[in-house]
Amino acid sequence: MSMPSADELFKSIDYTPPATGWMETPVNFAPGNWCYPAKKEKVEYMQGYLPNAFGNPREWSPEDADWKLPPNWKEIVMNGFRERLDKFRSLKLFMDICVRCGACADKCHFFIGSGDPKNMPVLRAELMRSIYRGEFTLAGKILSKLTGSRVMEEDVLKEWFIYFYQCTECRRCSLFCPYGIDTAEVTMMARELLNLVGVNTNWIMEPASNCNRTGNHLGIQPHAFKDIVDFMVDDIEEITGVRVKAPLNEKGHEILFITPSGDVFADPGIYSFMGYLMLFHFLDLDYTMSTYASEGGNFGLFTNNETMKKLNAKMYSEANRLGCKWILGGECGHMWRVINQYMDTMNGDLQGPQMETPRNPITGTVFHNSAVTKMVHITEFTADLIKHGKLNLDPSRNDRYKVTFHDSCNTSRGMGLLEEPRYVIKNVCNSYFDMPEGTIREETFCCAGGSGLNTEEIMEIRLRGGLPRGNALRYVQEKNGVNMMACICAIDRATLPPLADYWAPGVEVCGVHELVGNALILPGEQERTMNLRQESLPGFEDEDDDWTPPNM
Amino acid sequence: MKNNRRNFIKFAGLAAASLCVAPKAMASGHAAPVRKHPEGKNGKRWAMVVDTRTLNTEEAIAPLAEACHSVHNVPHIESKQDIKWIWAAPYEQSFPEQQNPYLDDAVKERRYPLLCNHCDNPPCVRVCPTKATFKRPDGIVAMDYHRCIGCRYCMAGCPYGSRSFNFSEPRKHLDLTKLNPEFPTRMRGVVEKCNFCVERLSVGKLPACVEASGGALTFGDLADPESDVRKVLRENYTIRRKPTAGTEPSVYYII
Amino acid sequence: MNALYSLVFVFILVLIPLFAVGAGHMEFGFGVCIPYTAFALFLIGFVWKIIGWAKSPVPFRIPTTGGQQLSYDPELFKQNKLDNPSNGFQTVVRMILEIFAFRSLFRNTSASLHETKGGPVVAYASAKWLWLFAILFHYSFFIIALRHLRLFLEPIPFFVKGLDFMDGILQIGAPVMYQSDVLIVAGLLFLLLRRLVDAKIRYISLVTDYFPLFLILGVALSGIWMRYYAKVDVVAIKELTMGLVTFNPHVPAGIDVSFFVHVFLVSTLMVYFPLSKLMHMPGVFLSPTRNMPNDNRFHHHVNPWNPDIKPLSYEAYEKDFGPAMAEAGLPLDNPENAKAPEEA
Amino acid sequence: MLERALKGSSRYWAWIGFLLVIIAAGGAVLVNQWVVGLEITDMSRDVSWGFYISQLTYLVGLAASGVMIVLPYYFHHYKPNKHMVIFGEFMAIAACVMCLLFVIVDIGQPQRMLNMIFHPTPNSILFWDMIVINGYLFLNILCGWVCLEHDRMHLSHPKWIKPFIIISIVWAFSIHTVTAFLYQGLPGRHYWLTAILAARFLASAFCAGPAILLLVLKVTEKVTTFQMPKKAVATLTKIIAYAMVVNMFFFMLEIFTAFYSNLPGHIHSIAYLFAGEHGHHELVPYMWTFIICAILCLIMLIPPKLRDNQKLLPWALGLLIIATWLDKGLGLLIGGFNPTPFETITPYWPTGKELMISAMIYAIGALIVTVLFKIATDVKQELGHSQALPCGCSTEDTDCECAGEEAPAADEAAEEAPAVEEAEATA
Amino acid sequence: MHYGGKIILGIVIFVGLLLSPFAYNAMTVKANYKQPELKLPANEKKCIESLEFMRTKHMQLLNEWRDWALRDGKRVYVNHEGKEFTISLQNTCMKCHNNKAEFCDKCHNDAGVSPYCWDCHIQPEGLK
Repeated sequence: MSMPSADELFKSIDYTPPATGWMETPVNFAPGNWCYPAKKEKVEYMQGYLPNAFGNPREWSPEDADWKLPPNWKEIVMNGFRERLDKFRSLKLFMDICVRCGACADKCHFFIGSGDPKNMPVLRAELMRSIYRGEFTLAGKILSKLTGSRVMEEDVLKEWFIYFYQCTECRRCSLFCPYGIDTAEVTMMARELLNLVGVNTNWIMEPASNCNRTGNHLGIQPHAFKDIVDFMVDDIEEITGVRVKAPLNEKGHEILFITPSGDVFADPGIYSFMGYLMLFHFLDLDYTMSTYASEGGNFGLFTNNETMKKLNAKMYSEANRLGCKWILGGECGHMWRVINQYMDTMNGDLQGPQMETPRNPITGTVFHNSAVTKMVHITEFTADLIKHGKLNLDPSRNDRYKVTFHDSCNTSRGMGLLEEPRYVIKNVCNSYFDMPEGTIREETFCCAGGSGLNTEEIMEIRLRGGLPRGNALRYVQEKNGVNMMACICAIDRATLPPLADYWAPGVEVCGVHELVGNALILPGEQERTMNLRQESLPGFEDEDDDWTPPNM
Repeated sequence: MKNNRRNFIKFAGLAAASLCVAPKAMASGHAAPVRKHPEGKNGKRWAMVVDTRTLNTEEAIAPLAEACHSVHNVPHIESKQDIKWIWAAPYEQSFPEQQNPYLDDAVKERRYPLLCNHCDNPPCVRVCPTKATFKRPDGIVAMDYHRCIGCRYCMAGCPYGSRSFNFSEPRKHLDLTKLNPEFPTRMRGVVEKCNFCVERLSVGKLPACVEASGGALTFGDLADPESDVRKVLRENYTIRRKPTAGTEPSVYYII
Repeated sequence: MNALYSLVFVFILVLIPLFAVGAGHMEFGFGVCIPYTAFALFLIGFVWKIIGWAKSPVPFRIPTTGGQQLSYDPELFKQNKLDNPSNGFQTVVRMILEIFAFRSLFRNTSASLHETKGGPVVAYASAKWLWLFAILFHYSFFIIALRHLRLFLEPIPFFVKGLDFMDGILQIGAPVMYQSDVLIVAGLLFLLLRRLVDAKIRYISLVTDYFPLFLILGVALSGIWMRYYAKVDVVAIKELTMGLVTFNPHVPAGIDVSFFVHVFLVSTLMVYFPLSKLMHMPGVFLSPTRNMPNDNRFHHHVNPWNPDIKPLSYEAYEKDFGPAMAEAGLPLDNPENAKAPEEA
Repeated sequence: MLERALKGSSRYWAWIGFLLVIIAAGGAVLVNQWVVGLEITDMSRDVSWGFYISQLTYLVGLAASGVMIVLPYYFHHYKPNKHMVIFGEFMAIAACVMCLLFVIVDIGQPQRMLNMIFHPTPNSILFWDMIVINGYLFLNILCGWVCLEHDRMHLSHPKWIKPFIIISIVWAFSIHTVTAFLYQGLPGRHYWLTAILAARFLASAFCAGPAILLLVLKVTEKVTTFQMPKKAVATLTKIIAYAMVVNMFFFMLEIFTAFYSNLPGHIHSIAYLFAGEHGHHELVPYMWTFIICAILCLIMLIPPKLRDNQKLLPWALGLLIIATWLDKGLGLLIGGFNPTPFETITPYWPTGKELMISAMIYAIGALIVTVLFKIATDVKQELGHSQALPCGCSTEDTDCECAGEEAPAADEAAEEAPAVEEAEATA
Repeated sequence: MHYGGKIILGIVIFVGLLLSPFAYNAMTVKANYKQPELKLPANEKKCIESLEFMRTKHMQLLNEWRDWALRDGKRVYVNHEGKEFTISLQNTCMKCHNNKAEFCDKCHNDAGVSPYCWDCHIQPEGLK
């Protein structure tokens, strides 16, 4: 499968809908349109823990005509649908009140980049709503097609699989909907139903099952985790001359630090991780990390409520075991959506008595806004330190970067964390430029790889969905010379580099705390000649570099 | 899909068109069932001649104004926002362009009744943005108070100061017990002026001021060479106000 | 096609009373029975539907956050209280703006692609026409509904009189033209044309999207026809309507058939309302992404069906990885686990 | 884009609030006028138009501010005006709205205003004035909005807008001409009955309009990051200076014609205004103030040294605005009605309530200008067009030498400062 | 029911508002509402046009009368029976219907109509 060039892809987008109605238009099941199905053993593993949430572990392929569904699959899906209508007012309401005004239609990055009408949020939800009307409403049963209703069939289920795994649950449509209908909510319900009959993707199931067993999505086992952290401590020493501490699984510390495991796995995430370690060392923070709760992210959010709850519960139970008073959370998007919207509701009762409202031990600031979750976002923490002048920063060390900031959908539309990271960036960098209005903050565009879609096999879909973000990025690249896009999301750090390479080649991606780590002057550090990526700092370029420093 | 849409639009268009046509088709039965009053005075060019030799004092003109204002329910307001249809004015206000220092004292000290000139070429009609002021076929410059928006452009346009605006509620300034019940008042916010008693002419009566003048005012049709006005004009030297304005007034003054 | 079906339906709905009353003289049925029934069905259906929604719990607090959250340091990071409310009051203000000003729709943009000299551009044009005409339509509808109280109340309260006067202030024609009549038709036509002209919207439009538009258009046009063309006998109609609201139903003579068409269309609308997307009217009040504050980090929210699911225990984890952990120097709770697992 | 007007500093909201208070207060007086009638004004049988219509006359001139920027840019490809165009157009929008509002508050039966459309009367100049002002309003909204929106979207202006821009430039001349015709064609009003009136209107509009715009933009520079290009300011000032010279020249032509011909009708109004007649001297001090202000501002505007002095410029513009306002917004109207058709004098002076209602309309105009300029400056800031540099120059000043070459790099980088404007082909 | 209190309150308010006309009339209207009875002229049995026509179209006729009389100068109306009437609200209509309060106002009040005729025209019972 060869990827078209950016120009070709752009030219291929056509917003004219097909001549056939959407119910009659067949779905393309060619490879590239779907993520690989979950491996049998992964489903079996999860089924062992959550028997009611997963069904029918098997080997199958979306390409085949026969998906090997259980014989009573229709009954399972319909019962599950009914059960969820009774459990979620949101679902019931969103099924009933959409007027199909179309305000959401061109707000979805997948629609903007593909022109596929089923990627209009309204139509994506209609895929489910048509079944709702046909199976659960009187008018729909009687008048059938006239009310846009249909009954559940295998083709419908297959269509669900394609399009509900072509939604990143970014909620941009919800922002524009006059009734606040949240397609993310609909997608979550659809995915729960699909999971009931064993229709799921491996890119989500494997991390979820890994996380249950090893404590993190990537399946890094505790000793390996320690090794990786030690490597990074070595790297930091090489760069700064300072050996930072990196406590793991230690009891009796005030703070438990949890970040997505993506940050210990690959660059550019690891540089952010190094940034965290340096910051904590600088502060001599009384903290620990955990290998058991070594994952901030939560692929359960992309699976079902049960898995989400199960994976999330580790955070509090580990804080209790280690005796931590509160939890500091690293840079992650959906991790924070879960923390902000679900964590306390789901698992608040797991908090031990030692936990208390977070208080910054350095500045004394009490984080009242996290009084029940007991979790503080690292940018909140760092911003507080900067405001109180507790950090010794040299922003010029980031001078090789002209930085912009990508708001991840989850922290912006599922939380509202907009200014804290910007404040941090502006204090550790000299050149900061926002991307155009309408593509940032609450109107930010998704990286098109969220909600478990950041897998290689659907790269074209991801790049199409990445068009709005990529185009905005390209604009600041050309206008302001931006060459670094900061973000506070581990999935962003994984998905944005290929997106940037494609739509705005030359722009790199980093976490905010990588920039903090660069600027932070550690006590007793050697003269810094390179940044965390081990690239030369201005003034310390190699001889073969033809750039001459002005003052020499 | 496309074809259906075209059909749909056609259908909707037909439906809409039939809705629009229907009332007109129903209404177009017969011409307006109206005609002129059989006793009404018919003229082609109504005009008035004022004999200032006999009618030339405040006291003489006052009853004329009284007759006019009471029959038309014209209020009297003690301010520069007064409403006047007919009133007395000295020579220099009436004929400012036709003065000389050695004018006969008698002429100079006379008072002249002023009213709308019902010009042949009325600037007020020209400037009115809604056709609320219009010229009838019989030469009378009439007003439709229902249509007047009160822009007062006609007042700026009139070179004779013949028009008044209802700055306030006219009924506030009227003796409500002495209204003429046969004629309406005006509402606040519209312009008004002398109407040459068009409502009286239509039933065969002469204008109220003419009736009250005891012959000092002559009223008639300029188009009829045998009419009283033509006779008077033939026999006397008359002038009109501001001839340079090119308005061709229909009110003549015998000096 | 969907539009055509809907139009035909509405035409049939017009024809029914036209024949039933015009030829069949079923004045009582169409003037009394049907309106009563429809009103009752409307009330019951409306309440039943809401109760149906209300029965489902709200397990999680999931507001869409459209702005800066309440920060630990509100001075440094100013909260966007309207778009990211953190308490009940702010949420109520957000809801009021949403319901009365269609605030989310006000944000609307329209995306388009352009190939320029400088490369591809994805442009987001400001697109407020939908907002504008939606506002015009809904407010006109609201004013018209209130104005109709003159037929249902005696004596007529001052606010209805005042509304009537203001709505006809431009003094056009006799009886004076209501501005809301013109605006509602303009609003409806825009909403309709938009569905027909914009290919995307046409693609998603169902019969159930066109039908209410045509039906309300039919209601408006029949009302306009009654007032300005048929010039029906309002006082006789008031006797009928007052009969309805005083439970003394009777049909006076001399009421034009157009009135029955109007009433029948309104009755249809009332019956249709609870069964349809028109329930967005009460629905917007219940929307869980808008009617809750974003306060989950500092206020406990209860999920009534919160399942009893526990994490994989640390004990099991340590048992699983104990030897490797011990080797790596990670502390163990249970030193036993450091031993390599015996073949069980 | 409108939503940009809903976000602003507390200073912005304080200003909006202040305007709303004035609007509310004036609105209350307007309700009073609607209830009791225009008796609350000092207008009379003889002076049938007053402050309201005179403000309409003056503000039509403000609408010209647009064309004096748009014309050089589109007809002469004068590049420095590029980023000023939108402000001219937006100012014209506010001016047209104020003009229309002044008509609405002036008429006695506003609820019937649509009669102007239901009974169109092409022989009435007021009908045409309605058409040209509404048309100019529409053209400016269309051109301004479409161009700004396309700028914001980083797209070149669409081709179809070009004809509308050309039409709007030509149209601009019509609004002054037609408004002058409103007065010019009335028999017996000697002060207005002059063929040069339309030309005088154009001349005074082309100096007063841009002068007000320039002052407002100077304020805009103070409260935003927007900075006018120096060349554009210099050119606009030159236009203002020449137009004022022409304006005063035309005025002297009137004086000459009246007094040399010695026609009483033509002399009377001027004599009343500048010397007083029949014991009425109400306007004499104002008219001489006009003359003095006009002379002073010309002294400050004609010599290039003084004209280019940016410290002095606001004062010169202020004097010019006072002079033209006294001439066109006060003297022209009252002098036209006096002497009356009876050769008498009926003094007129606006009442407090008239001024309150007028203040309301000016506040509405200011509100529109504030909101539109807020949107425009916001977009300019986002795009980095015409932004203030630390040295005080604008990013459009291609010959800025104040800070040397490194100026646009380091210093302003921390701010959301723009990069050097790329050599964009004109749309 | 989650948030049941608020929802019930909302339903009660909504239904209450919809039903309020029933309550309002129960309080104000004594018995059953009937169309107002108009005081008809004692000495004249026939209006210029039929009862049905006058009931529903008098406003249109008056508007036409206004233009015919004022703008066209034709002040005699010929009705469908060929009978002639002088066009005048005050001098023809109100001569028979000599009490505005007992005739015009009755229906207009009930229908909530406030025509602006009387801003200028003088009602037969005179002004106060």
